Amino acid sequence: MTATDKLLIVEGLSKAYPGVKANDAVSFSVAPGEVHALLGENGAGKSTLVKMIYGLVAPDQGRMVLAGAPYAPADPHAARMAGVAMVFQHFSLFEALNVAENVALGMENPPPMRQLAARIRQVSQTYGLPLDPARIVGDLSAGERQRVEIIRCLLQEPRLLIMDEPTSVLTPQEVEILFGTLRKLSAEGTAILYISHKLEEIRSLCDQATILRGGRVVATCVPAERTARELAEMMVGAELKLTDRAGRQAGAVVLRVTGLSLPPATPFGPSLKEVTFDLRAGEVLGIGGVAGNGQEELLAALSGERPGRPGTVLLEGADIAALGPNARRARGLLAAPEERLGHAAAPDMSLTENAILTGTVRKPLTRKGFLDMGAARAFAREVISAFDVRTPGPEVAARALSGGNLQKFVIGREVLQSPRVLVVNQPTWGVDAAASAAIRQALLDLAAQGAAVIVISQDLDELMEIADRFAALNEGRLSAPRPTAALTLEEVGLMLGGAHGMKPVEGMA
Amino acid sequence: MIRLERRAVPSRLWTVATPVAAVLATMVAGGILFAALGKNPAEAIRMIFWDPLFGPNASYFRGQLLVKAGPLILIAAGLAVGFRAGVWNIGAEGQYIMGAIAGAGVALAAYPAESPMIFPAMVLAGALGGWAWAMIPAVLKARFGTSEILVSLMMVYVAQNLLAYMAFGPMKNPQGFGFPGSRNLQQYPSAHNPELIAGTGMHWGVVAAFVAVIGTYVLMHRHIAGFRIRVAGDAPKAARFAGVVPGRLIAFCLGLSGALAGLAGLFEVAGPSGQITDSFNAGYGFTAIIVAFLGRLHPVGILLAGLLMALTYIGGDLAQLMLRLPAAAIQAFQGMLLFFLLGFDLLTNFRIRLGRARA
Amino acid sequence: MMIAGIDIAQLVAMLMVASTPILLAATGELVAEKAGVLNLGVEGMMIMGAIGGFAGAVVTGSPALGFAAGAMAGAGMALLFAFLTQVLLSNQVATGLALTLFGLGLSALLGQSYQGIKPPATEKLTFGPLTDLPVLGPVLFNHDWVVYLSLALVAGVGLFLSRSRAGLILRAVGESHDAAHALGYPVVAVRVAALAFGGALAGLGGAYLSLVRVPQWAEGMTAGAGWIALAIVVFASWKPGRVLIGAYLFGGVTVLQLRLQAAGFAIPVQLLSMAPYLITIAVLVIISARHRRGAQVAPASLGRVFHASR
Amino acid sequence: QEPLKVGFIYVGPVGDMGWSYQHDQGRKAIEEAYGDKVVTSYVESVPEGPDAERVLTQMALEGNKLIFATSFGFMDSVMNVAAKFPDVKFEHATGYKRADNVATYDARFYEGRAVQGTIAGRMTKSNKIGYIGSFPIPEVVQGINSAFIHARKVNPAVEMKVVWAYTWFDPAKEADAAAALIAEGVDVVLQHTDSTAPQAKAKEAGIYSFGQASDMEAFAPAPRISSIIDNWAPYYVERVGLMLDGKWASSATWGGIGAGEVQIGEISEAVPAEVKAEAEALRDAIAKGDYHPFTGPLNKQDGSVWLAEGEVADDATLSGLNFYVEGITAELPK
Ligand SMILES: Nc1ncnc2c1ncn2[C@@H]1O[C@H](COP(=O)(O)OP(=O)(O)OP(=O)(O)O)[C@@H](O)[C@H]1O
Ligand SMILES: Nc1ncnc2c1ncn2[C@@H]1O[C@H](COP(=O)(O)OP(=O)(O)OP(=O)(O)O)[C@@H](O)[C@H]1O
Ligand SMILES: [Mg+2]
Ligand SMILES: [Mg+2]
Repeated sequence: MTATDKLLIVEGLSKAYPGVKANDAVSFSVAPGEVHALLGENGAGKSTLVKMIYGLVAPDQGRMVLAGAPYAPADPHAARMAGVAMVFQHFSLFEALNVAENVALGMENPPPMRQLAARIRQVSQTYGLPLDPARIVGDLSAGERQRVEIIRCLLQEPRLLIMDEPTSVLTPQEVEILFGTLRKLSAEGTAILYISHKLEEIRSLCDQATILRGGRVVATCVPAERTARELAEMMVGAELKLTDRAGRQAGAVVLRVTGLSLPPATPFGPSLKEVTFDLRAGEVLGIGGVAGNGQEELLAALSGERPGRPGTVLLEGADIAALGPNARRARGLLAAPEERLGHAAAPDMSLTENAILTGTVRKPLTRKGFLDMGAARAFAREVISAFDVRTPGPEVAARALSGGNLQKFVIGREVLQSPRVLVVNQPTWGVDAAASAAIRQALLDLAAQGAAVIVISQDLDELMEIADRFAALNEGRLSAPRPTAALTLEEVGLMLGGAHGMKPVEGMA
Repeated sequence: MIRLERRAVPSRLWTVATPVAAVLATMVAGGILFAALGKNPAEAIRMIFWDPLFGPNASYFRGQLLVKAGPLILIAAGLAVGFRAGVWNIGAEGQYIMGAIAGAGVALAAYPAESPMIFPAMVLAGALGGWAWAMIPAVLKARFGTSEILVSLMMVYVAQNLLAYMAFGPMKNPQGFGFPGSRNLQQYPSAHNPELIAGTGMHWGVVAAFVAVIGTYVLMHRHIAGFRIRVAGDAPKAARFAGVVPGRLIAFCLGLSGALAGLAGLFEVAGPSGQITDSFNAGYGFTAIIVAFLGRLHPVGILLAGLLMALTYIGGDLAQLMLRLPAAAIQAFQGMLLFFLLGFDLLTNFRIRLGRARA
Repeated sequence: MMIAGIDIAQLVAMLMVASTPILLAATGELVAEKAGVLNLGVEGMMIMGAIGGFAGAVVTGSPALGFAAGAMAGAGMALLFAFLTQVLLSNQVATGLALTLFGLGLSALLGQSYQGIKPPATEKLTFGPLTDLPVLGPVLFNHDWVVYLSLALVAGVGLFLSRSRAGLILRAVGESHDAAHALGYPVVAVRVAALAFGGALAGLGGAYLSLVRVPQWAEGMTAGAGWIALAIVVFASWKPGRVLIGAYLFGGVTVLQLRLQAAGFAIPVQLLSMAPYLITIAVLVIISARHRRGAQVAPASLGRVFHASR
Repeated sequence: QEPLKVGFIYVGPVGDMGWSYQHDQGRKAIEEAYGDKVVTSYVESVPEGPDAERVLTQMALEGNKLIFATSFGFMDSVMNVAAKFPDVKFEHATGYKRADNVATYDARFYEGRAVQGTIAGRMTKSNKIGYIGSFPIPEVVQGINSAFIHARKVNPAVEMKVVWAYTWFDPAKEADAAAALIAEGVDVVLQHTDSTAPQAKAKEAGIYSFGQASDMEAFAPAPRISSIIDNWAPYYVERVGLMLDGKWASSATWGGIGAGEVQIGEISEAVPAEVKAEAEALRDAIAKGDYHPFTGPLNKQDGSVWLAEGEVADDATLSGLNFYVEGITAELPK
């Protein structure tokens, strides 16, 4: 192809932040109708690159050409005027505003509200992403929010659509719908820049891929021609280890949950309804389900953040339902919530302090209530080295870590406290392939040592890979767990879709 | 173009240097203001910052510095604990008043009996008075989610009316010829909070302020309880995850700051002030909020900020007296000082870069 | 209409005048808070508006120009606040308190030559025979233009926030400055504008005090009105219509207690003086108890510092 | 010879146009009277309590030999500081504690209120006069009683409405208080608070009012039909003179119209000539000492006898006055 066939040409784009070159002379191009993947580990510079294309970050060096004309957007308005639209990695939505208002904010010249509402209905139907324009975004599920972002872009009829990790919060069905939409757009001539850590998706969707490492372009390829493993190894620049799930034996029941119910925390939030299951030492229980079906609530109920009715949660025979998080930690029940920044870790505190956050109950990090900063620092260092957390040191604030690295720290912090039971929610959300593998391995190793692990995740592949038994959470109800080995994909789909009529049964051996 | 770049770790150098730079900048800007008013700026600045510390009558003023700074530091130390947890007690002024009323109430009820138990009882009552007043917003917040900012602020006005009622009614000095105001506790030995060492200005309230500084330092920076309080301010969800119960946190923070404000009121009414009058409260509760922030919510910072504030009050009065600077000019000058201190703080957390033009 | 010997229409007319300064200031503060900025310096902006408006009116002889000057003085103070909090990223609570301190001092300094002077009168609007209507006449058709302006501003701000694109952007900035920034909206510029508008209204409220309600310049004459305005914004759960209710309720209770005294009711006066505050707390508790399980009412980014690196 | 240094401490700003302003006028009169024989200085807006004590000490340390403390609430601070500086003379306004180096002074404002009450009683058409009180302290209660007694004297049908503002200075609240009284049908407003807000309200309503503390001529001829002016200059000039002559001694001074401490501001042309003459006659009688505003027969509010026919209230009772006279229907807050 000649340069003129290209929609977007990026030449030598560089951007430095204090201490890092986020992008270093990055060049690539995208043709109209092409679905182009940007691949790379956490912190490789993907988001920075697309933010420059969207006018949100000003490049230090380099130039861009869009549809044959020099392109240097001063801000996202200019980018949108030029036909570039973007779906962000972290939602850029306003929870207190309704869908139509959120869409209007992402458009350059939105029609009057009533007309806009009609168009949202119409376009969302055409693309199979139905949306009610009057609903408040704060009440929507993650998948529905994603739709709002996508509709917002589609209404602008962009020439180039940028999607930064759009599928990390979607169910398989939702992913299918999204891909249908993207293929349709691409057929209509829209170019798509697609960032994801889910390599199988990339292989099925993308025409071309540019691979970044440490801010530089290290390779380009046609993803369909490579295996996921090859892609991952190109990203990391080294060979990838496979997770090893050998050598585990289910032991005695350590956690018994019976009839656990929890009222919703917010008016439209999900409640837990009669959740019942058993968990044995040495096993990994995978809990799947579409986001917003009670995952957060289940974690809160198990971690002790929201105590329940007496008798509903028994740890090794003792009733712990009324106990708070620290009392449960003392007995060996640990947890790692989904939201790493703000829930599992305090953003402005150092890693040492974040080690104290949950570590003080089981580790001697305090003496008579007084902090032992030396011990805390040592524990933080231990987590950092054992889990290969890339950070200058334990004094760095949590917010300065990349998502994957912080996630490794959070999981590591709990694992190294030798829990009897560990509950994790979305352990590899937005985390790159290498780090995800490391986290999964750590969970498996923990189980191998005799601990019981609950993994709540929306990533079915992940659950199939590491879980011994699988249960689905649907509208706050948990289906009866079933061994993963004997499970077909169809059955899983059925369970996820709401195993109505399937009564929760006592856990199977 | 000027850009701000966030530092990964706050600069230690600038943490120390910004207050100094801010004070210097205030001297320049304030000097211009004073010159515009036709006063000698150098002399005015010297009166405000130098003379109270090292001038001819410094030995007296240094003691007064403690008297003035004591309540400010005592209140601010408590407020800062709450502020770090994201609990906004704006009503310390009311808690200060209630501490004074409760403490003085004990003394007036006991009058004229003399007993070594009276003063300790007053201290207890003062702390309880402030605590109880602060528990009103705390309970409403925990129970109904009512904004503690607003309720604690409204309670100041209620306390002020209650103070007037006390001064004109139940606590009026029966030997005061019908004039408002209670008996003077300075003349009631068992209830008096005297100067501990003559001429130093040191009284129990100042001692309490130092204890509060040390106590809150240990709590916030050495103890797990304070650690959890800081987490609550930084990330409320993470705090709950770490076992913090929001209702208890609110009650603790408001209760502590209320009790310390109440103590400040008690020591003031039993000591330097001496009596309950309708104008007994001189705005310490509000000024302490500024002191807390100037001290960056850190106990040691608060100690220094309280002393600096006190210095500008004392030096300001001196400048009025000697140079006929209007009180308003002093107030505007204090405002400037705060602006510069707050504005310069930027340098602690950010680096200023002269950015390149974009490519 | 008389209740317990008190003419209700007259009481309402009185409370409208008494409430106008806090209504104006609270409406302005609402706009600033909707944009995500907590400016506790309302008192300082009001008092600067009071002296600015007074001096402006006395110097020019025109109350209208005086009000304009008052609004400008308030806006100027707000811009100072904006510079500190939006550019230098200072803490909003502390900066607001400092702004109040500074405003009280500076206004006293500027006002020294305006003491004991009578300002030009702000005329009441006449509505001909309407003014003489029973009940409605004194309530609706017998005020100066600022009272009507304040009502128009409440309605205007309400419409602006709920209907206009600019209002939508302003709310978006207050809800999530990060998302607004990601979409390319100039967060700092929007906030500065909202602050300036809020300051202008606070200044207008201050000018109303010194030009109509009192009318006289005196040091410290706002006497806490700015704090009440702040309280009313929370009370109103950030809704313009409820700001009107809150301001009139507060003004009403204040006026009523004096009115009851004048009518000779033997009610303990201190208790009555506390009444506006206690009633405000009571209403607040009722509102928040109702909202307990409801959506977050405060703008989500309120008081948070925004810094975008490019 | 060194000039005599004289210090003043004010509770409010000198620009309050009321209490502190009038004391500062007195200070200026000293400078005018003695030229370079004196140097005066002042500190304004000093809160009562430890701040006052500190400022008084500052003044003494800086060499002031005569210090005027111009608010009641400074009383105990004055006593404390005076004990530490026996060579410095203190003058405390409106207080009752004295020492060898502490004198007290006050003004018989109730004498002026008597004149105002007379005019008010004559001017009212609705027979309702209003009084805005600051705080229920003896000085204010004296004023209310005196105004009422003399209004009744010239107009037996007169009624008085009292509103307590619980502030010396809050223009907005004073305006509201005036409006409340006006709504109650009052057509003459007296006040014992410091701002001109009530005058402005009175003007709006087309009724009469009296200035307070200073002349407030901006509001003359109507609604301000006269004023009661605090004039501290004669006293201050006299006391400084004694200091200069080395003859200062502690004393308790309670001057009134006769001593020039209380002045009746010009009675405006809105007041009919015969009323004006009547008021001026009363003023002159009080000034000469021929008449005391609290002369029996006077009953207390509850109907019990306070002063028998011809009996005159003694200063001790007056300075602690805590009841209304018969005829006032309002209740005195306790
Ligand atoms: N605003 C910023 N200030 C400082 N450093 C930044 C900033 N934004 C990004 N960086 C740094 O630039 C590098 C590239 O970050 P970027 O967000 O582009 O990575 P990414 O490839 O999108 O990662 P992920 O897969 O986690 O989304 C990282 O080292 C990151 O820490
Ligand atoms: N000021 C900063 N200093 C250091 N690291 C930063 C800073 N800001 C961001 N980072 C890091 O850079 C990475 C990217 O941050 P950023 O806020 O750009 O998020 P992102 O996920 O890349 O954005 P997007 O939502 O646009 O995909 C994160 O890992 C974050 O921790
Ligand atoms: Mg990214
Ligand atoms: Mg990222």
